[in-house]
Amino acid sequence: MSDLNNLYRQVIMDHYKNPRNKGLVGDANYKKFHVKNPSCGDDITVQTKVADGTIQDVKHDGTGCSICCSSASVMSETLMGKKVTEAEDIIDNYYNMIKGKEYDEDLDMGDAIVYSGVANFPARVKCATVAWQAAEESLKNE
Amino acid sequence: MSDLNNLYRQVIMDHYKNPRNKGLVGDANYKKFHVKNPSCGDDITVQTKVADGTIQDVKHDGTGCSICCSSASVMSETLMGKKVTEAEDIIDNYYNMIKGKEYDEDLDMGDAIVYSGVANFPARVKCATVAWQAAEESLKNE
Amino acid sequence: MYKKDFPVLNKGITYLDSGASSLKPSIVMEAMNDYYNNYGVNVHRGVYEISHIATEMYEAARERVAGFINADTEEVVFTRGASSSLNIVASSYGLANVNEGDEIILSELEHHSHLLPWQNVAKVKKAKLVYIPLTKEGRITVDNFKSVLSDKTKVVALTYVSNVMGYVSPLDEIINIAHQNEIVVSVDAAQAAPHKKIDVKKLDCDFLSFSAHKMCGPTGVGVLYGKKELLNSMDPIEFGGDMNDDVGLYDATFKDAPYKFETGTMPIAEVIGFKTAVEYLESIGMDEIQRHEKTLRDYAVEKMLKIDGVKVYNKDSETGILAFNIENVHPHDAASVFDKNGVCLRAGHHCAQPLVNWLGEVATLRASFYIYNTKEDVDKFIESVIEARDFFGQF
Amino acid sequence: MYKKDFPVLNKGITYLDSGASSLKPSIVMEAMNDYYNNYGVNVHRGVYEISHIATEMYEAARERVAGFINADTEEVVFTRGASSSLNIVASSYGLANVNEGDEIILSELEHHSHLLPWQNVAKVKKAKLVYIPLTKEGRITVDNFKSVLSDKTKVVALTYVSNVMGYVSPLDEIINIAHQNEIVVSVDAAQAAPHKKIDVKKLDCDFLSFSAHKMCGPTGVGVLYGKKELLNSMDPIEFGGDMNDDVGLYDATFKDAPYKFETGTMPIAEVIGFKTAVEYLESIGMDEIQRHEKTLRDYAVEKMLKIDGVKVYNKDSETGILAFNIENVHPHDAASVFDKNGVCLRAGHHCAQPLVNWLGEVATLRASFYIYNTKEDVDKFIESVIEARDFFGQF
Ligand SMILES: Cc1ncc(COP(=O)(O)O)c(C=O)c1O
Ligand SMILES: Cc1ncc(COP(=O)(O)O)c(C=O)c1O
Repeated sequence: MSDLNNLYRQVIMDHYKNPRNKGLVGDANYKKFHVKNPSCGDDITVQTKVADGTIQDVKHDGTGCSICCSSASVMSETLMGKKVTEAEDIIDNYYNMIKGKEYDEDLDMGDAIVYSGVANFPARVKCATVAWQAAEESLKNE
Repeated sequence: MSDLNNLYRQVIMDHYKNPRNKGLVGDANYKKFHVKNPSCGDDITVQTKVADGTIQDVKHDGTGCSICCSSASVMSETLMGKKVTEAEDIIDNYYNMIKGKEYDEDLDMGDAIVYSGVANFPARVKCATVAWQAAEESLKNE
Repeated sequence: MYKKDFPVLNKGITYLDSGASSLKPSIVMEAMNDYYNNYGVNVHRGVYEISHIATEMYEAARERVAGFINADTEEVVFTRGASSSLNIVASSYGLANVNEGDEIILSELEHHSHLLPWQNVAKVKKAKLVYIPLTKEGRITVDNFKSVLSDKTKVVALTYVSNVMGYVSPLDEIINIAHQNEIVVSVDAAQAAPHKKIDVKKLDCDFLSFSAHKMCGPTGVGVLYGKKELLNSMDPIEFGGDMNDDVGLYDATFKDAPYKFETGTMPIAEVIGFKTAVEYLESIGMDEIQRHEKTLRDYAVEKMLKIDGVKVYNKDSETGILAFNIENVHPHDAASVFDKNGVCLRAGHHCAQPLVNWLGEVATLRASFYIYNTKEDVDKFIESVIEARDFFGQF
Repeated sequence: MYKKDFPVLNKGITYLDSGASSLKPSIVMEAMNDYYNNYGVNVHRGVYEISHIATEMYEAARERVAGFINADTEEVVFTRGASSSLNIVASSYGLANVNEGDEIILSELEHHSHLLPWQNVAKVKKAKLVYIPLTKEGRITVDNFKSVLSDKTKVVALTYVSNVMGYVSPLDEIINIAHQNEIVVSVDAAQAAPHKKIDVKKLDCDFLSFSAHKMCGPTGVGVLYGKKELLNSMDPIEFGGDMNDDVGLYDATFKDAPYKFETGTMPIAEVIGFKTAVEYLESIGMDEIQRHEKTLRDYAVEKMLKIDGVKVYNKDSETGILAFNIENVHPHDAASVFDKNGVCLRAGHHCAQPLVNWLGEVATLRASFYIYNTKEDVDKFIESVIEARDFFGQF
């Protein structure tokens, strides 16, 4: 069971059951992006508000498995307050970690680090990146 | 060269260069059938006139390789004057011979017997049967 | 017993995703290698020996596959797969014969590949899609079919076996009634052909579509069966080499079926491998295959019903498909427990979103059994079900 | 030098019919066997390890094949073969964008698979087919293209390399002119992709179609390249599993290209084998392949021109295709002499009836050279030419 325990850390299940920053807002200062994985029903929308090159707020909503939904919550916490350029580095680093590539272990990724176990379940990489892709797109051209 | 000499007998080439019963007639007593092999351009039309269950006349026209055109000429001579039922037997026997199956060597097939070498060139079976198929169809329901 | 014929199973996995694609026995790969290694050339056009052999093998496959469903040889069109076959029916027959205001009867059990082509016909021709109400269990019944039949019905498009529920549709009677009303019936047999004997003459369907890859055959090839008069009355939807008689600059004439639907170089190796697959299945016997699957399924259902926290959607299904979920566990999460244990099954909407919606879910788990599965596979599967329930129960 | 890679050549035949289909090197069969034996399951949908591997391999093949023609990955649609690709262009782009009175420019060099789809568009949309006059030699020229260009021209559909004459069309300039006039260009690269380097970005074509089986790859798979904006602007022509986003009872949304054109289970093993074929060709080098073919062809032409009673139709062609006839001998008769000697070549109209008519013949002989052919093959071929001439000369 060690692999499974590695994938489903307590903190992941906690974010799944008690998501932070969940729920979209009707504010034109937010940019919004929607990503879905139709074959499994993962469906996440992310909103970001940026001012002076810094992420002021991140919101998310959607449905999906625990990896997908929790990672939206974790992502929102991780990126909140970061500079956009920092966020981009974190996103790249996160993708590398998830895909089992080399990544910078010293970069502060907050709770996102707990998703490192996904690398052993390649079929779940998509689940763990849907929300991050939405964030990445939402931050584009900021 | 023995195989080739077996395929291209003198009599075949003679029927090719000097076809018998060639040219269609505009007579409503004839039935007509057209068969073609589009991939190589073989294109044969056969006309048959039957009275009292006996083939009174066979005409043919068309274009194609020597095996195809000569076999139309040979077919016309072979079937001429035969009862339709006899003709059907000959046609079946001819197909068997061409395809290298067992056939009745005692059945009188006239010059058609010279096509036995086709069995060694399976890719030419179609050429050797186009005219006979047209005859078979033309004789149907007689 | 048949496990040893399937090289993938040497890896020690428990393969329960045959509904998506079956594994292939070695002899199928051998038949294709034989083609590529010994006479791997084009068909229908060459005037040399190995091209002739390839042509004969290709046409012998057509004869064999026709025999498998008791069709006439010229009623078997080879296609890229069931999805292509189903699209030909809708695009060629459907677009030409369905008119404004006409009705097309289908069911929420349809696979997207049978649903979307008719959605397109309905849109283009302003026709109406009419769904047979399903029973509580999710079944099509003859009575419910009759309840939506009208004098506007032009086409009935139904699956023979549902790929989510495994139910066998009562097609004999439905087709009979349809024909009394001069309605044409397209049957999606993608999940039927691998698992039960089909006799198109007895069934009397107008069209029937299936894929080789779900029945021990290669990827890249499928069949469209159509009644001869129907196929010959239809326009081709792909135009090109080999399907024509005479080609001029502005006009061309086409061959008769099946050739007019087979354009360009066909999947030759695949058709040849398909023949071997059909021979393999027939050597076991379709009735034996069906019996074997049913035995495994019944064994699995019996065990599943005893497990708390598990929901089985199709406990009375007559074929080897088990649709279920673990309560409070997203199917994708559960799937990783199965994956970790080498149990391969499917989580998702199975290309049948309307049905999964009908079930009130976003996704389900599906285990599907085939000839190479055993009771030990079921036991491993059941263990993983319990492990998944317990693992996620702890949070 | 490469002969040993191709098992069919162990049979001692002289294979000169690569224009119809190339032989396949063992590594291509090995790649497909590896799929079937080790991870032979469906793609895109499974949540278990080997399904994920299959998906990665399938998508890696797309990337590799895209690289082969310098396309972006999402511009490569896998199809059943070139004929299917060419039909998608005509049926999806053509039927939607060509209107009554519009003109479609093509040439008498087109293969039926590029001609007939546009004949259909012209008929359905009451558009006009306009043929580029060929030079005495049978070539397309830029000037002759300009002579038929008009403000009604909507589409140009041309072959890159003629499958009968082997001529390379001057596409760079034609495409440039077409684009200045906002005309879309569909290129049939079935005979180009196996034999020369193609760079779609440099060529700037809008669509480009080719088949794996002519370039050392398996049967059953081909490519439609299309510019991203064009593909995304087009409607799918097959509907079903995997090409959609959301499916409701009466409506559905589709994925972006390439996926919206890939419906149902694709030819997975074949796509994977195709990747290996492309790698094989690139390991030799496309320029080297072209050089090798040209050397053999020049050697053959030199010898042919010295033989009395032989007619060569394309003595100055720049690729490895030799079109010829033996005077007073029907090509089918000649072919049996070649067959007897184990020399495999083609006799017929090569799915290009308009061109064979243009040549004033009912059929021609065609020898086509590829990377595995040698000078000895040419010598054997020449011997058979002489033997055929002499044999039939005796009657
Ligand atoms: C020039 C050309 N275009 C198109 C095709 C059709 O390719 P396929 O038969 O693989 O669909 C061919 C091959 O026959 C060809 O030579
Ligand atoms: C019921 C049903 N119909 C159609 C299809 C489509 O078959 P394919 O993907 O082989 O085209 C499938 C398989 O996914 C199926 O299960």
